Amino acid sequence: MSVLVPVTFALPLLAAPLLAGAGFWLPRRADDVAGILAAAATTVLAAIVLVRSFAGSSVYWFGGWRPRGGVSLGISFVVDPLGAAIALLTAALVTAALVYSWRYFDEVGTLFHVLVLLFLGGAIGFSYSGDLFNIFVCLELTCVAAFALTAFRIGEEGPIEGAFNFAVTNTLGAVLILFGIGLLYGRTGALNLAQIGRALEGRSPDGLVVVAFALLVAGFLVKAGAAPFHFWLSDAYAVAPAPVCVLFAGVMTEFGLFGLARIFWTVFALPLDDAFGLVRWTLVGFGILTAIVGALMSFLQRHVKRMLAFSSIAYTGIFLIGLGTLTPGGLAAAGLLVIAHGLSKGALFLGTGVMLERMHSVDELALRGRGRGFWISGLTWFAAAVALASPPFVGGWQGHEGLDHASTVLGRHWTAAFIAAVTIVSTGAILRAGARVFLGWGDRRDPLLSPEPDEEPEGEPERPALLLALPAAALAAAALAVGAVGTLTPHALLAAEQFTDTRAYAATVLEGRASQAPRRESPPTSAESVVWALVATGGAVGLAAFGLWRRRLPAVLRERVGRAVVPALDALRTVHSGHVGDYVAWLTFGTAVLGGLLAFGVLQ
Amino acid sequence: MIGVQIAALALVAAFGLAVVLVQDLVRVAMLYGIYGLTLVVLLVVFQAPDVALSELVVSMVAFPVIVVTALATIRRRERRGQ
Amino acid sequence: MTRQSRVGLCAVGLAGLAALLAWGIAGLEPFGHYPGPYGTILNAVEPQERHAANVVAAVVFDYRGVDTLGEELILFCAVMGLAFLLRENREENTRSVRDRASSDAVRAVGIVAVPVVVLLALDLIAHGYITPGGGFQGGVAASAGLLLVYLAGDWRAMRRAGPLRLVDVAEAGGAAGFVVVGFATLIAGGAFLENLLPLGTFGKLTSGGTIPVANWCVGLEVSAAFVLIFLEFLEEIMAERARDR
Amino acid sequence: MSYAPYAVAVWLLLAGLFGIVTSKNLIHLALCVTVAQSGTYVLLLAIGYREHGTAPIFSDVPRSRRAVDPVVQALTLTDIVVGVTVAALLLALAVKAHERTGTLDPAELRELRG
Repeated sequence: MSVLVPVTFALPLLAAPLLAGAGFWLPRRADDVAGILAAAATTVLAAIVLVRSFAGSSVYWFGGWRPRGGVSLGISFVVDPLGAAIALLTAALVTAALVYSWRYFDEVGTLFHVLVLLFLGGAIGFSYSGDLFNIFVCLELTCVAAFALTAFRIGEEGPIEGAFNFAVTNTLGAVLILFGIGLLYGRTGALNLAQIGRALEGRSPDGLVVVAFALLVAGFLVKAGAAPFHFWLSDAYAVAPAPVCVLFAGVMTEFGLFGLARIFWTVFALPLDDAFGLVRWTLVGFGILTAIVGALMSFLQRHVKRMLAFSSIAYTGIFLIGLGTLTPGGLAAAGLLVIAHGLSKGALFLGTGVMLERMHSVDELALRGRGRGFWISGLTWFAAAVALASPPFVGGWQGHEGLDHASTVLGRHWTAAFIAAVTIVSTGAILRAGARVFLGWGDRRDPLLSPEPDEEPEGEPERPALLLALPAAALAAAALAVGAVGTLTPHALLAAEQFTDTRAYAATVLEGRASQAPRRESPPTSAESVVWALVATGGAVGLAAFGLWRRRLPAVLRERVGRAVVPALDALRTVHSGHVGDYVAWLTFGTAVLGGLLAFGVLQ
Repeated sequence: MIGVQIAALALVAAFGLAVVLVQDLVRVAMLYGIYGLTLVVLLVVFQAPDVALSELVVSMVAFPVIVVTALATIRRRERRGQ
Repeated sequence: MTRQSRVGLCAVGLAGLAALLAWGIAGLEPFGHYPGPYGTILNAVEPQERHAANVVAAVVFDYRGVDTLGEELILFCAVMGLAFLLRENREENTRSVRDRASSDAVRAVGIVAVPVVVLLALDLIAHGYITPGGGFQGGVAASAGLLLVYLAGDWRAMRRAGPLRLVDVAEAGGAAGFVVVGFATLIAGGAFLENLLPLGTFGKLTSGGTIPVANWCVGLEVSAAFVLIFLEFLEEIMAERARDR
Repeated sequence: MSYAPYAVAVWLLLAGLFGIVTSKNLIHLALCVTVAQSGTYVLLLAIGYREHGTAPIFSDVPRSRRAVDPVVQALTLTDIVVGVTVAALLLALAVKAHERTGTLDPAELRELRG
């Protein structure tokens, strides 16, 4: 069993340089085939690792350096179901992206395949790793691959700027993480997560621990795209090629949250035991801010990819609320939502690829009615949007339901109402765009939406229609179906229990004592959850209709509401300035606020 | 802590600030080279010869080549633009 | 945001961050009092266990070899990324340029300097686990030497002859080589990147087991990677020169 | 005085951040990123330093010398490689942005507003 773990990690990392070295001599299409095969093989391995991980976490020591007397000398991979699931999701999405990009990147030979495989290898290492610095290295590997992938269409201004902003902010996020690592190393003399956790346990947290935690959280929130660290994300997603966006929206921002959860539950959960309430409200607070900013901004976009990017930010906020409950239930719910969201956003981003390739624009207003003939893509679009809206037993339903249960620690009613509102706004934007493009509904002009500079996408390769439509349809179908898979919730709960058991984790890593979390039954479906899910779905449809036919409302009403709302929305819009200096100023400010909140609570 | 370490730290802090404050590209490029060297000195007095060598080759070979070629490309382009 | 408000926001943030970080570093041991245990233990056990005189090299290539594997792949990834970004639409532009970069004097200096630099670099790589240095440091130095070859010679002609392809392959080979070492140890029945070779005599070039192998893979990868990075940037100037005409 | 090295590390981070925010030039901005990053080198090596310690390179097996921490040095080596690769990517992007728009000023590169 244990051999599978390093092989899953190293296989894409071996395939990438081999493909790069041999690419020149490979016959046409062989690079596509080889890339897909490597990704598919990794997916199979990751699936096996996931299935086995439910029997208990397994530890793999690289170089055979086992810990001595509780001191780790080498680097360990600690595979638990949650990490294994993230790795599997990444591998599956990478495979889908490679299939979709068949012949897409012909002009750059094997480079795209190589970069995506490196992204995958880094992601797997990141999900499995049990070593703080190794987590940093693997995350950097995925990020460097992502910087380059973002800027693929280098002939245009947008991608260069998007990639530059992305690279600067994320590198600074990495610097914050590294400062946190340095502080922890200075205190504990350890890099192994379990060992650091042990060393910090039992002492009340002082400035060093709090600041290290704040820096690590800030760094991971930059990677996750939480407000006010989120500016890079909408820039990068708006300009990256569609198959790359699938990876970004599906897993990359989730890495940030996963890293946050990982370090919290392995290192900080015990020392910050008394400050749980404060950490919880800080994380939830950032989650709420992120969800509001993301949802509103997504509704204001006419650039469809940018709209989806902001919608992803809104979901980052929801995930952060789930994770921020600091309960296994909340973590499980966030995980379930990540799966449904990743699949449906993947389908939607591939849909924008169809728009760009077949309709030569991603401007919602310019595309009005131009998608009428593309009925598979249209159906896919609406299916994915419904999966996001999550009516009962569809799409992200189990995640929403789980979040309802978990949010009792926050005050259940407002959380459910808030999440429904965010779903309504962000899904409403997606439905509105779909109705305008694929059905030709709604007005031709809408002054509320952000003006788009005229950008003529360069000649995209014309590829077979089915090749474009089918991967998206498959992802959307999977997204719809996950809501109905009944065994998903208990498995997620089990995974979350295992993930959050700090002491068992340390014992497994440092003493090799295997442990298994007790199986938990999923709580029964409550009528309230069903009602909120129906409200969210119905509301999204209603809001989409409002967005389409807003101008048919009575003029008095429009002016009244407009006068109150539009200035606020414009202010929010101007904050997203595209200026990298602004982004870094926000990053600095956000880190200080985050640290201040945590420090304030611990001092109390 | 010994005097040479304090001196190296002061140099690093000063040249780091200089790189950040000066906006003229040619001057920044030169200051950045000096900053790299002060870091090398600091790494040596921190008993990290491996790291110092790394920083040395990076700041004496890699960065100059990249920064100078980038500046040359831009300058050539600007000259044509005028 | 206006410039003033941006700087203002940043100033508030920086002040907060400064206070925060000051509070954080106040919890560290005073300078010079490293508490351990990680490094202390490694310093104590490494010479017996791995026979490499340079403990840092043993940490880099063995104890924390996976980090270095990731690091090499980050470098590899950056080179692939640069090629991905910069190679597009460039070939046609630069093909017409004939190289006039080097005068005879430059060429003469280059011819003398190249072997010196390359030999120094190889020495730096070779002794990396005995004295300071190693694959990365030596690799960058070697790339400087190879760059001189390109600059001193007619590098456009050399490109046509195909060395760039060779450098590509060397880079990929170096990156793959490190991973192959890992797979080889797995196949031989050890843990990934576990040392299965004889350790040799302390302080000799034959010491260290797998460390020299990984070290040379890194050296190859790094020197090729930096040559490629430099060339990508130089090509940009060439493209500008072509446009000047 | 014994906290000065840590303070310098913090100083470099803050100076780098300030430089990025105020920079009027993408190439300068990329160099400021590396300045912020070099703060981590100073921090890590300062943490691993031991008074009167020598470099962790030994000439013989049985030794009684006191050596500084080799681990932080290994971490810093990795960090330097990451730093130079990111800087190379940023500079390449800056050159491309200039080619495309004729400017290096981030205030004039505002394709991605709103």
